[in-house]
Amino acid sequence: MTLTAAFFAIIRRDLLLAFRRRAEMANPLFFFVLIVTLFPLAVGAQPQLLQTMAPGVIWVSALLAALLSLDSLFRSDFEDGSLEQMLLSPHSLSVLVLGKIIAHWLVTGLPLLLVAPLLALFLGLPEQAMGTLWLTLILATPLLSLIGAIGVALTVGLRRGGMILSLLVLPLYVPVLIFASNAVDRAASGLPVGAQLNILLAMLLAALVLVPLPTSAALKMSVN
Amino acid sequence: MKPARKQRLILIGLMLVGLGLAATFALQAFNENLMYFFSTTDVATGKAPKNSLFRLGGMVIKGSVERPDAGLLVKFKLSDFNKEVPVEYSGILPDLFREGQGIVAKGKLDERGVFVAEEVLAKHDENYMPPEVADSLKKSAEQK
Amino acid sequence: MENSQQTALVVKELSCSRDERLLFSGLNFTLMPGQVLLLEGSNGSGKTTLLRVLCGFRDADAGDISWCGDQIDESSYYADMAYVGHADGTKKELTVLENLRFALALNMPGHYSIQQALEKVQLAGYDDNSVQTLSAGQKRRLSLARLLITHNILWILDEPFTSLDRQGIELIETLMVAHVEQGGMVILTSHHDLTIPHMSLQRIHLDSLDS
Amino acid sequence: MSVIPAAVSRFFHRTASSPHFYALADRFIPWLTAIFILLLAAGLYGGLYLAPTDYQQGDSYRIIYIHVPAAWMSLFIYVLMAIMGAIALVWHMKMAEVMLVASAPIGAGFTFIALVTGSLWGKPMWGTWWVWDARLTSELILLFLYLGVISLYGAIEDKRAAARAVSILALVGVVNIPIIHYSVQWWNTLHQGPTVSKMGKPSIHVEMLVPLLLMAVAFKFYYLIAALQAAKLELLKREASSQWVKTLLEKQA
Amino acid sequence: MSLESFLYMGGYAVYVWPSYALTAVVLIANVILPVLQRKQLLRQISLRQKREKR
Repeated sequence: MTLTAAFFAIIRRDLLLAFRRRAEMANPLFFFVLIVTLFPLAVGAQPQLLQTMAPGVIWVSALLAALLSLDSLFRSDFEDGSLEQMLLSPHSLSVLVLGKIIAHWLVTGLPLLLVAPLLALFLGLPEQAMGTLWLTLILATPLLSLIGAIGVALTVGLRRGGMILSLLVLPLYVPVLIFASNAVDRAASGLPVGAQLNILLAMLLAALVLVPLPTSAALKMSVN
Repeated sequence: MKPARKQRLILIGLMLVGLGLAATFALQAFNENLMYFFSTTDVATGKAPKNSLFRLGGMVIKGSVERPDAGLLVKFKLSDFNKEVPVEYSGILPDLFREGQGIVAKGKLDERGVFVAEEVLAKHDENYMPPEVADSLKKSAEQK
Repeated sequence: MENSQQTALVVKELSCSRDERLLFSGLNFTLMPGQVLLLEGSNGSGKTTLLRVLCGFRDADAGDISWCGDQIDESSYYADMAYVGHADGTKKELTVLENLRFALALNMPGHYSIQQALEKVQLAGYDDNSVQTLSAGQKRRLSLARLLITHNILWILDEPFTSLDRQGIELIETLMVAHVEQGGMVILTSHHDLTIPHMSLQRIHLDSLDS
Repeated sequence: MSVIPAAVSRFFHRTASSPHFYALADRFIPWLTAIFILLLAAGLYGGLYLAPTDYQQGDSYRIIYIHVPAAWMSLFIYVLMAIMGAIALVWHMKMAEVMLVASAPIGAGFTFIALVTGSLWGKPMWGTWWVWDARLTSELILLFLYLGVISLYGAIEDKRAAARAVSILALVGVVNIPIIHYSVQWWNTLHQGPTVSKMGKPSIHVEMLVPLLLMAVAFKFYYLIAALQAAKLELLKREASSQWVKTLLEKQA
Repeated sequence: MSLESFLYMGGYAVYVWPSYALTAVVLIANVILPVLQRKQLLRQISLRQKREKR
């Protein structure tokens, strides 16, 4: 079979798996909703305050939800030996890994796109910022899956990799957080956001190209 | 072997295209204003947002600092050598806050067009010299 | 060298240690088409480690492994080999058919169609059963079906007989014989002795290797 | 995969062998220590005693003599770690792995120093212990990157695999450092612009500059000493049961 | 300059001296700890070797 066939087969299989394990897959989404709702409870329900905090709250929650969902990216493949079979495939591991990351985003990132604007509305984010929120989610949630993949690949062989995973991945998420929440913030104040979106797009393209390389190297190390 | 090599070339080509596009977008972004920071000219010409927090940077105009009462309230004017903006702040000012010194203030514009600062941060410059040298520099500047 | 183009797995002066303990050193062997290599040794003697080195999962401390005269990374090795390890490499939420189709997508098609392979491993009719409903022996046979549907010359099998009854063991031996007769090669570890007398069988006993 | 033929890399493996490296480190450390102490003494004397008071910041600026060299070192060591990571990944050189692992705590130490001294300097000068400014934030994240390297190495039991993991992480981190830096940059920076690296003449009085440079060089030597010490420990840990350690112990006994 | 005024650091002593002290602590720790650990490790290894010889 050709490389493209293998690439799409991986995406199809992971989507099918996610569908069969849908209860498990929904957890990060619930987690996301839960964190966002915790903020008004913790800082008080002053509309003014919530409105200023909304972009940051939504993006921090998205980050944490992504972090929670990362573990499912390679864990089951690692445990049932599918990862070994992927390594033995004559096709380029990087491309197969990219397929897995894309499937992961479709399952965990895409739902955020639907839920986040709703929550933003609850937090009182001005409507003029909704479009930007959407755009940042489209551009930046794949980045979360991509960058996270490196961290998971490095820690998947560890019994208690969860803590280390967050230590590895969260610092690398910082630029995504800054540009994405800042873009939403500026949009809420009616300022232009072109620069932020351009940078997010640049980071996304660069990550799509570069991330599979260290990820597959790290997976090879983890299978060892 | 041949098709594998061709495939590898295609992949490398795609990677280069991706990186090239990424660089283009990044360059594009640097041409636009990224700063979450406004100059006094921006404020005076109405480019700065009303009713939301932002940072305002500028030089404290000499002789503009006044303390209207015995309290902590300080009024001064900031300038970027073009337009001036009045600033109000109540709190303890940092050591480096002096007239003629660059500062950054964080706060909001009120209806009067006065920038009400919540935080004032003094910025020191990158010059290090003994006081005598600074004096002589100043003198030579004045002579010119 | 004329010899270099010949299909063969050549291992030279391979050595490997684990947790500062030398597992084997100076290991040499050559495997030609039609041959079976049986690795023997007590638990912890490095059988699995050797198989993992042969699969490229692990780097050896020293030594060379070549396939058809080239280093394994630079040859068609990964297109020509297949591995069945302790972990099945199948997804328990997916059906038998879905698992096999995925395995096929990752590799090149082999001698048999999925249906033929399922018949050979006596899983015909289980196409739409999800793997978690299968018994341990059936799962094992399913992972062996993967060997039949994909293109490969060299089989690397880690304890293929575990959780199989006598019938299952006979089945695997038949499959191995058929594979070897078609010019294939097999490397396996096993606690059982093989009952395939007329085959060219090499044995390596790992306990006696470490010097 | 690798550009260098296997024979060449094997040659490197042997020449850069553990006992060689260990003996070499032993021979160099006394000299390095002597140079370090000389440079340090000169730098401290020049910086704390000879250098004049700053016209604007008074004596508080004397923190510069540790703050700035430490901040330089924190970046320098990370870049060095990434380079060693690349060498370790491509040529499987053990010494690069060992030096990479040995460097991480030292780099983390310098990052910590830069952060805390910066905070102690910021309080009197800026009026605040901490601001979320570009340099400070990226330095803090750099500290997390160092901690990530250290804890990842500690978590993987097979030290060969651990070294490889850490090499990958160091490389990924070094790509991210400029991105992180620029991402926090445009929250207007309170931190001063670079003083010394400005093209042309530095905007710092020469009597103040010389001790600063002396301290910077002294810290480089310190890094060499500390890294070699840590590398020796790492080598022993890895190869505790090898022959050369046995002979080493016999020699010492 | 007297020692007292040197230690006084123009009023910034509370900021300057702790900076230097902390730096000293961190730098010394980063050299001393590996050395101590190495000594201990060497002792352990030699003990183990003696055990194995018996």
